[in-house]
Amino acid sequence: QTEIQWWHAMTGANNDVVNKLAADFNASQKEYKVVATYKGSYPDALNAGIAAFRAGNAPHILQVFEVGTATMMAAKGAIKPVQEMMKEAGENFDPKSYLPAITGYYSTAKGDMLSFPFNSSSMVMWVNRDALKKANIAEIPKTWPEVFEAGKKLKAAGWDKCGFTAAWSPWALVEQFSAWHNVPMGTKANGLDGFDTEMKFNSPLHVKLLTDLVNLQKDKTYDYSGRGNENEGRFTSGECPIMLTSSGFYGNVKANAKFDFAAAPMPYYPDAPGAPQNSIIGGASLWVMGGKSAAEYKGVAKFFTFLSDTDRQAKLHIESGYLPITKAAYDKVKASGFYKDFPDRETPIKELTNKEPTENSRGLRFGNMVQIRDMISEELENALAGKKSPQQALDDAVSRSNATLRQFERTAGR
Amino acid sequence: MDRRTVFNNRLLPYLLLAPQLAVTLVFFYWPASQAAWMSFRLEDAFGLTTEFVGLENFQVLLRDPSYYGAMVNTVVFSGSVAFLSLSLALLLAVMADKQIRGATAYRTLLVWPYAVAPAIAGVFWLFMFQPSLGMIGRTLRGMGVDWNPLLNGGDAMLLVILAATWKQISYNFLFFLAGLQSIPKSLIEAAAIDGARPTRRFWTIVFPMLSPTTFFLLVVNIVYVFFDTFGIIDAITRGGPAKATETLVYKVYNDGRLGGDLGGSAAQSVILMAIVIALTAIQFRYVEKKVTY
Amino acid sequence: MAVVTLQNVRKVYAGDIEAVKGVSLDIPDGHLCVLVGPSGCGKSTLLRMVAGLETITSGSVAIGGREVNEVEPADRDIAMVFQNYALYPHMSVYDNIAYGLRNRRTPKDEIDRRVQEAARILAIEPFLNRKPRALSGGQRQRVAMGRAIVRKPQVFLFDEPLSNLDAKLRVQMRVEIKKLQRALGVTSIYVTHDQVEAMTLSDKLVVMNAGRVEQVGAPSEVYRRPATRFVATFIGSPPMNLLDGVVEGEGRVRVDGAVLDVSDMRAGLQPGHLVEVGIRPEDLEIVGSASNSVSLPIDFVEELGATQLFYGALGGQPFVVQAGTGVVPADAKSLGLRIAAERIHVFDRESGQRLGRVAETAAA
Amino acid sequence: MAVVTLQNVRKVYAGDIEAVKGVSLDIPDGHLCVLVGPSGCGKSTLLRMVAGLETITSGSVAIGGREVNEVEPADRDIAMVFQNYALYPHMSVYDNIAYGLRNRRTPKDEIDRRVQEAARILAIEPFLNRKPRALSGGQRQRVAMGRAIVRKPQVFLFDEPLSNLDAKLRVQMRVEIKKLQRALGVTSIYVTHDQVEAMTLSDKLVVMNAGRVEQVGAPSEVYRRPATRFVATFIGSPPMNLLDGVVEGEGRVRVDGAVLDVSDMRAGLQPGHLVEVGIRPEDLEIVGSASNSVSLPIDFVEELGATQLFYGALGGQPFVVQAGTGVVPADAKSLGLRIAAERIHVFDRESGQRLGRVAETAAA
Amino acid sequence: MVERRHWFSDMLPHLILTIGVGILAFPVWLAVVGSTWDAGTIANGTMPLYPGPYAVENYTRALGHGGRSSGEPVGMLMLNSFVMALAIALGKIAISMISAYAVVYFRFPFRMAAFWLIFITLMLPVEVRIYPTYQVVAQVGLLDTYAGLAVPLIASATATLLFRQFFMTIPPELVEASKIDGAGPLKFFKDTVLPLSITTMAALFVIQFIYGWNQYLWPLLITTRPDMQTIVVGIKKLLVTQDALTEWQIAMTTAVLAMLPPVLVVLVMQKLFVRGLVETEK
Ligand SMILES: Nc1ncnc2c1ncn2[C@@H]1O[C@H](COP(=O)(O)OP(=O)(O)OP(=O)(O)O)[C@@H](O)[C@H]1O
Ligand SMILES: Nc1ncnc2c1ncn2[C@@H]1O[C@H](COP(=O)(O)OP(=O)(O)OP(=O)(O)O)[C@@H](O)[C@H]1O
Ligand SMILES: O=P(O)(O)OC[C@H](O)CO
Ligand SMILES: [Mg+2]
Ligand SMILES: [Mg+2]
Repeated sequence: QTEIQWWHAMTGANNDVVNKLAADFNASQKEYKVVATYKGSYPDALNAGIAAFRAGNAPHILQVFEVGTATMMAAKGAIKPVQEMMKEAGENFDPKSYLPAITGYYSTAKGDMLSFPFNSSSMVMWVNRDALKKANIAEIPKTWPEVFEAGKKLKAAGWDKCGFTAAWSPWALVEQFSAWHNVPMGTKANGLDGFDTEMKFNSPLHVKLLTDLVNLQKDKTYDYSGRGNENEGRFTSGECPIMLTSSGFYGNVKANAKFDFAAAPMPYYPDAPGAPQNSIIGGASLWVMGGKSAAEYKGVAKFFTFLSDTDRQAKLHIESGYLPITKAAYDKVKASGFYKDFPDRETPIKELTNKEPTENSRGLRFGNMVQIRDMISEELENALAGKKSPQQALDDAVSRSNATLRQFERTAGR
Repeated sequence: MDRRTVFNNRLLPYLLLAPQLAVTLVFFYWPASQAAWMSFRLEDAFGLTTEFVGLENFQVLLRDPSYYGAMVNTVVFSGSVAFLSLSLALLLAVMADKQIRGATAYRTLLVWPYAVAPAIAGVFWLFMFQPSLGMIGRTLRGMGVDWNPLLNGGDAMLLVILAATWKQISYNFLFFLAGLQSIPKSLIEAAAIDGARPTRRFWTIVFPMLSPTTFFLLVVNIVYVFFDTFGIIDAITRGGPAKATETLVYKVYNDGRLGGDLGGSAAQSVILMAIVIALTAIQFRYVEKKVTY
Repeated sequence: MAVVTLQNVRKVYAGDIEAVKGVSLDIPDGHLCVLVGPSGCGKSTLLRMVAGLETITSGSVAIGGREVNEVEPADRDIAMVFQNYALYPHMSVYDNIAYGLRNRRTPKDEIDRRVQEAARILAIEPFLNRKPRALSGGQRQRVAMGRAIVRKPQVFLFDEPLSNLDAKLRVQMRVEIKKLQRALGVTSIYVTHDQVEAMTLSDKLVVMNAGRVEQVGAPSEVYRRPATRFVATFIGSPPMNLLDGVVEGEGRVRVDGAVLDVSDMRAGLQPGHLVEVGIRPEDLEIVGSASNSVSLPIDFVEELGATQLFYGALGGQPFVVQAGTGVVPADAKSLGLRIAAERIHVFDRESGQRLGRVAETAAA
Repeated sequence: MAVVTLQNVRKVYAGDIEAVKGVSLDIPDGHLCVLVGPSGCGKSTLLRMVAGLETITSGSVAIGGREVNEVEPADRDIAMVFQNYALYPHMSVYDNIAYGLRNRRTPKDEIDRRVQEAARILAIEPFLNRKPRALSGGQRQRVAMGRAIVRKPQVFLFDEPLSNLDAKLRVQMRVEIKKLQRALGVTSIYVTHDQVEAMTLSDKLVVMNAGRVEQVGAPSEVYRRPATRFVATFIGSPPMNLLDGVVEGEGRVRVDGAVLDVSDMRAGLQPGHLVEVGIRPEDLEIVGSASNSVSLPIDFVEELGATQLFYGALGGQPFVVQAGTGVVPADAKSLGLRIAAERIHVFDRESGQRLGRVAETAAA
Repeated sequence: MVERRHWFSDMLPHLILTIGVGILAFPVWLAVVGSTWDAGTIANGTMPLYPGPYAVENYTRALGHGGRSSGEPVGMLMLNSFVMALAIALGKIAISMISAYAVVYFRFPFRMAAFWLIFITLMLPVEVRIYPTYQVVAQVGLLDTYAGLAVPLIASATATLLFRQFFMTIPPELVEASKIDGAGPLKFFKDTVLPLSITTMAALFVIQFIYGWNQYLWPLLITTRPDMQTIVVGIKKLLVTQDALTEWQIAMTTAVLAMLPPVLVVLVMQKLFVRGLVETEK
C-alpha cells in the first residue's frame, strides 16, 4: 500500500470533514492510503511544508491558502503542476469544470492549472440575528456606515464590549475590501501579471476605512480581536454580534452558536464608485510536491478525482460553508432547492459573481504575501492602538511590503 | 595548580571524548557554521536558488528598526523578568529560610513550577488573561480596566513578563535559599553581637554575601529569558501585537519562518551566538573568581 | 569590664537534648575563665548562652550584676571570637573591625581612631585594606581579635579561637591572647578542648563533662588535685596512669600485690573499699632496681627529645613513665620505680570522686 | 621486606618547581624511616616517587635492589596509607581491604583468610560490613592500615596518616603503628610534619627543608646534635632558644656581654666569627641568683602541669626556659640561669651549619 | 538567638509564603478547573473557580482520542515525550560523564582544546541556530525519529561541567589508592567513579528529564508525523488560531496531563533535584 501524506490546516468542524474524506477514500480502494495530518494554521502548514521540502521530506499533498499561491508558483522545482500530474496519471481533469474565479486564481498566465482547488471560500459578514432584534435593528446592515450605526445601537443595547469585529484583518480590511470596492491593492492586476508589482493599498479609500475603524475602536463599537481565533469565539459566544470572516466558518458557527445567525454580504462604502464589485476567493488549494514517484502521483491523482466527484463537492459545500467549486456541484445544489431554504448559504457565491471581475478583483498573486499579511496586521494594530495615524500605518505597510516584494523578485526562481 | 593524579593512556581519553565531541561537532559546530554561511547568502523559500550577497543581510538587519525594536523588547522583557523574579524569589527565600514551622512544606509548594514547560506556562497564563474568556482578563475588563493584550502592546508585554516571571520564581527561589543556607550562621551571629538588628543584618551581611548567587542568577535569568521563554511568547502573543513582544530569539524564528528571510535569520543567529558566548565568558570568569571567594 | 555570674544554667535543645545540666559559675572582673572538656560536653552551648545566641532554658546569666537572659546579643556589651573567625568576607579588614562601632553610630573619627589603635596593638595595620580571604590563618585570627577589642566590651567570649591554626602558630597566638587579655583587663570566657591551652591560659579553669562542671579552680590546682578521675585523665599528657587498688587501711592502698603509702587520703575509708590509684607519668622516681621499688618491664620507648616515655603494664593495666632523656640507659629492659606518697591520687572506683582529705580539698 | 635506596632523586614539576633537589637515602630492611619537615618541603613528593605516583625527574629509586623508576605502582609491591585514608566510600570495610587482592586475582578463600587476619590484628572485625562513613576517625585509620597490611607488601608508605585525628587518638594510634610495624618487620617510610611523631616513631629520622635533606640520623642523635640551625629549631618544643654570639676564642663565645664556655665547638674558628648560640629551654639550670649566672626577667609564665614555661628576653632576643613545676617560686620576677658548657650548640650565623667538633660530628 | 518577638513579625513569613504559594498555584488551579468544565462554559467566560462535572469526559477524551484538530491521543504523545526525555537524560549523562572523565583523569594533547570546544556550547541552546540545526538533522536523516528528537539536544556542556566538578571533588588519593591496588582507568571508572557518581547522576537525571520533557520548539520543527509528536507540542496544536474555536477544556486537560510527570518527578525527587540543580549551575 502506498502512503500519501496530506498536510493541512483545517480545524474544528472542517477538520472532521478532512478526516472523513481521507477515511472514505481509504475505504474506497486498497492501493493507496491517504494520511491527513493537521499542521497548524495556514502559515504553519505552509511553513512546515517548506521546511520539509528543504529537508527532503515533503508531503505529497500540501494544503496552501490562497495567499501562498505566488510562493508556490515561484517554486518551480518544488512542485508538481496538478494539470500535468493528472494527465500523466491518466486521470480526467478539466480546469474548465471549476468556477471561473477559481480556475483563474490557480492557473498560470498560460492557463495551466498548478494546484487543485479544494476549499475555496469568500468573506462574508456573520450576524447574530437575535442580537440585532434586541437592538431593534430591522435590516442586516449593507454598507459600512450602516454597520457602524448598527454597532453603536448594539453597544447601547448591551453589547458594550464589541459592536462588530473582523477576523483575518488583512484579508477583510485590505484584500477583499480592495476588490469589493474595485480599487487596486497592488499594480499589475494585483500581481497576476508579474512579480514586479507595487502595493497601492494606502489609497484614500483604504485610509478612510481604517480611520473609521480607529475612531470606533475607541469606544469598542468596533473591537479588534487579534490575529487568532478570538474573533470566532467572540461571535459564537455572543460577545460580538457582527463579524467579518470566511464563509468556511459555517460548520463551526452551526456547532457552537446558540442563536439565530446568518451570513450576509460584505459591507461597502456606498459613495465608492462601482461598489460593490465582486469578492475574490479565499480558502486554500492542494499543491502536489515535486520529486515523488509515478506510483505516488498516481495515488494522488486518484484521490483528486475522488475529491472532484460532484456529489462529494455538493456535500462539502453544504456541510462546511466552502464554495461548491465545480459548476456541476453548484448547479446540483441549486437544483436541489437548498438555497431557497437557506438563502444566506449562497451569499459567498453571489459575492464572487456579483459583477464581471476587473483588474482589481480577479485575484491576488503577491510574492511573500504571507509575510506581507503579517506586516499589514502589525500596521493595522499600530493604527488601532493609536500609535500611528491610519495614513502613516498604511504608508508604512505599503513600503515594507514593497521591500519584501523586491526581495521576492530577486530570489523567485524564474 | 592542578595536583591531580592521572592515568597515562594515550588512546583512551580520545575514545572517551569522542561521543560528546561528535555530537557537539555535528549538532553544534556544523549548524553554527551553516548559520554563518547562510548569513552571507540570499535564498528563496525553497532553497532552489541561492546567491552570495556578502554583508548585505547584516546591513539590512542593522538598518531595520524592528531589529532594534526586538532588542528593546528583549531588554525590557529580560530586565523585568529578572528583576521581578529575583526580587520576589529573594523575598520568599528569606521568609522560607527563617526557622519557621512548615518551612519544608513551603519549599515543596514553591519549587514545582520549575517543572512546568514554558509553553504550558504560556497556555496557563493565556487561559487566565484572555480578554474575552479568561477569568482574570474578564474580571479586569469588568472592573473597567481596558485590558487588551491583543491590541495593546504594553498589556501583551506585561502578560508575557508575568508568565515568564511566574515560571522563573521557583528556580531563583531555590538558588537563593541555597545561598542563604550556605551563609555561615556564625556570620549572622557575629553581626548580631556587633549590634546589627535584623534589617541591618540583611542589608549589610546577608545581601552582600548573596551577591555571587545574585550575579549568577542574573546571567542565568537573562539566558532563560533569551531562549526558554520562546514557548511562552509563542503560546501567548506570537510576538504581537505589532511586534510588541518580539524578542531577539523570537525574531530569529519568525524571520526564518516560511523560508522568508533565512539569510537575515541566520545573520541574527550569528549575532546572538556572539552575544551568548560573550555572556558565557563573563560568567565563566566570574565563576573562576568565585572559586577563591 | 564586669563580673559574669551563672546560676544553675540549663539548656535543653529541641528533641530533649540536655546539653547543659545546671551550671553555676562566678567569673570575677578581669579574669580569664577557660571552659575545657571533651567534644560535645556543652562548652559552646554555655558560652553561646552567655552571648545571647542561644536562649536559656532555665537558670540565669548576669553580666555586671544585670540579668541578661532576655537581653539581645547586641545589648549585652560583649564581643565574641569564633572558631572560624566569622569575618565578613565581603568587607575589608578595616570595615570588619569598624562594623560593630558603625552599628552603634560611633562618630567617624572616633571609629577611625579606635580601629587604628586596635590594628596597631595586633600588628595588622598593613592589611587594613585587604579582604579576609587575602589573609593567612593567623592574620585572620588577629582580625577577629581586633573586631572584639575595638568595641571595648565588658566581656570577651572565645569559642576555640585557635583550633583552626597549626601547632606552631597556635602556641604563639595563645601567648598573645593571654598578654592582650591581661593588658585590657576584660573579663573573658574561653572555650577550648585542648588541655594545654586550657592550662596555660586560664586564671580560672572549668573542666566540663557531659553538660556538668567537674571541677573549677586555678589550673595548677586542677592539675595537682584533680577532683575526679575524669579530670585526672583529661588534664595532663600523657594522661595520668590509673591502677585498680583496694584500701588497706588509713593512708594505705594495695595495688597489684604491693602496698602503697598515700598521704592525701580521706579518713574513714573502710579497708576493702575499691579505689583507683592515679599516678602521673612524670611523678615517678626512677631507681636502679632498689628494693621497695616496683619493677616495670618496658614494652616500648618513645623518644621526645628532652624526655622519654616508657610504656609498660602494671597488674595488667597499661602504665607510662616519663623520664628525662639519659636518665634510663638505652638498653634497659625494665624500670625500678618508686612513688612518693604525696604524689599518689586516689579515686573512688565507682563514683570517680577524689578521695583526698576533706579539709585540704575544701581549702582549695 | 626490602631495602629501599634513593640515589640523587630529583623532581621538577611542570612550571619549573623543583620540589625535590637531589636526595639520597638508604633505608635498611625492616626499618621505619620518618621524613619530617615544614609544609611544602617535598616530603610527600619524595614518598610519592617511591610509590610510583609521581615520575622521577632524575636519579633512581630501588626497592629490594630492583630499580623501580619505570615500574607501575601496582607492580612495586608497596602499600600506602594516606592522610585522608582514601578509603573507597562506597565499599564495605571488607571490600576496601580485599580490593587490592581481588585486583590481583587472589583466590577467594585466601582473600577471606587474609582480610580476617588483618581485621583481627587491627581489632576492626566488628566493622567489616560497615561503610567507611559509619566509622570514627580512628577506625577509618585502622581500615587504611588494614588495606596496607593485607597485601603483605615489601614496603609501607605513610603520608601523614595521623594528622586527621585528634590529639588523644593521635598519640594512641602512633603507638599502635609503631608496634605493628615492629611486629610485621616491613620496611616503612613515614611522612609527617609533626616533630613529636617524627621523634617517637622513627628508627631513622630524615629532616627535610626546601627539597633537600638537612640531617639524617637516629632521633635522639638529631635532637642532641642538630646539624643545622633549621633542624635545631624545627625539632623540639618549645623550640631551641637562639642568641646571636661572637667567637671569643677556642671554646668560648660572647653572648650579650657574657662569655660562655662551649665544649662542642669546632677548632680553628677565628675570634670575631659571627655565630648563633642555641640552648634548649629544658637545658638551663635554675639557680637562685648566684654569681656566674645569667638573670632572665620573667615576662610571662605558662603552666603546663608537670612543667612551667618562663618567657623572657635575653639581649633583646626572646628566650624561654622550661622548668619542673614548683622549682621556681610563684612570685619570682626573674630567673638566675646557669648553662652547662656541653649543652650549648653553636651554629654559623651565615650558613646555619653546626660548628661542632668535626671528629665527633663525623662519628654521628 | 535571643530576640525580641512580636506576633506580627512571627506571622509575616507565613503570610508572605502563603501568598507566594497561592500565586504560584493559581494558574494551575484554573487549568485544573478548566479541565473539568465543558467548552461552552469556558467559551462564554462563565467558568467558576471550582471544578465542574466534566472531568471524566474531558480526561477520557484527551487520553483516548485527543483534541479535535490534532486528533492524537494524549497517551501516545506522552509516550513520545517520555522516550525523548529519557533518551536526552540518559544520553547526556552517559556522554558527558565519560568526556568529563577523560578531561579530569587524563592529560593528553589538545585536552584544553577539547574542553573549550565543549565549554563554548554551555549556554547556546538550539533555539539560536534553529534552522541550520534542523537542516543538519534532516541531512543526516533523523527527522521524525527519536534519535532526531534527542541526540542534538544531548550535546550540552552543562552536564560535562557538572561531572568535571564532581570528579574534582573525588579525593585524588582514591585514584592513587586504586593505582596501588592495581586498578587501571577503566577499572577505576567502573569500581569507584561510577558508584560514587550515583547520586549526581540521579540528580542530573531529574533535571535533564524535565528539560527533555519540556522541549517545545525543537520537536515542533523536526517532527512531521503526528505519531512522533510530543505532548508539549500537542498542546500548541490544540490552540487553534483560525476559523474554529479552541477546545479549551481539552487544551487544559492536556496541559494538566503534560505537566503532571515532570512536576511529580520534581516533587518526589525533590532533594536530588535541588541538589542537582544547585550543583549543575554553580
Ligand atoms: N542546635 C542544637 N540542637 C540540638 N542539639 C545541639 C545543638 N547544638 C548542640 N547540640 C548538642 O548539645 C551538646 C553540646 O554541644 P556543644 O556544641 O555545646 O558542645 P561542645 O562542648 O562545644 O563540643 P565541641 O568541642 O565539639 O565544640 C552536643 O551533644 C550537641 O550535639
Ligand atoms: N603536582 C604539582 N605540580 C606543581 N608543584 C607541585 C605539585 N605537587 C607539589 N608541588 C610543589 O612541590 C613542593 C613540595 O610539595 P610536597 O607536597 O611534596 O610538600 P610536603 O612536604 O608534602 O608538604 P605538606 O606538609 O604540606 O604536605 C611544594 O612547593 C608544592 O607546591
Ligand atoms: O478561512 P478560510 O479557509 O476561508 O481562509 C481564509 C483566507 O482566505 C486565508 O487566507
Ligand atoms: Mg563547641
Ligand atoms: Mg605532603
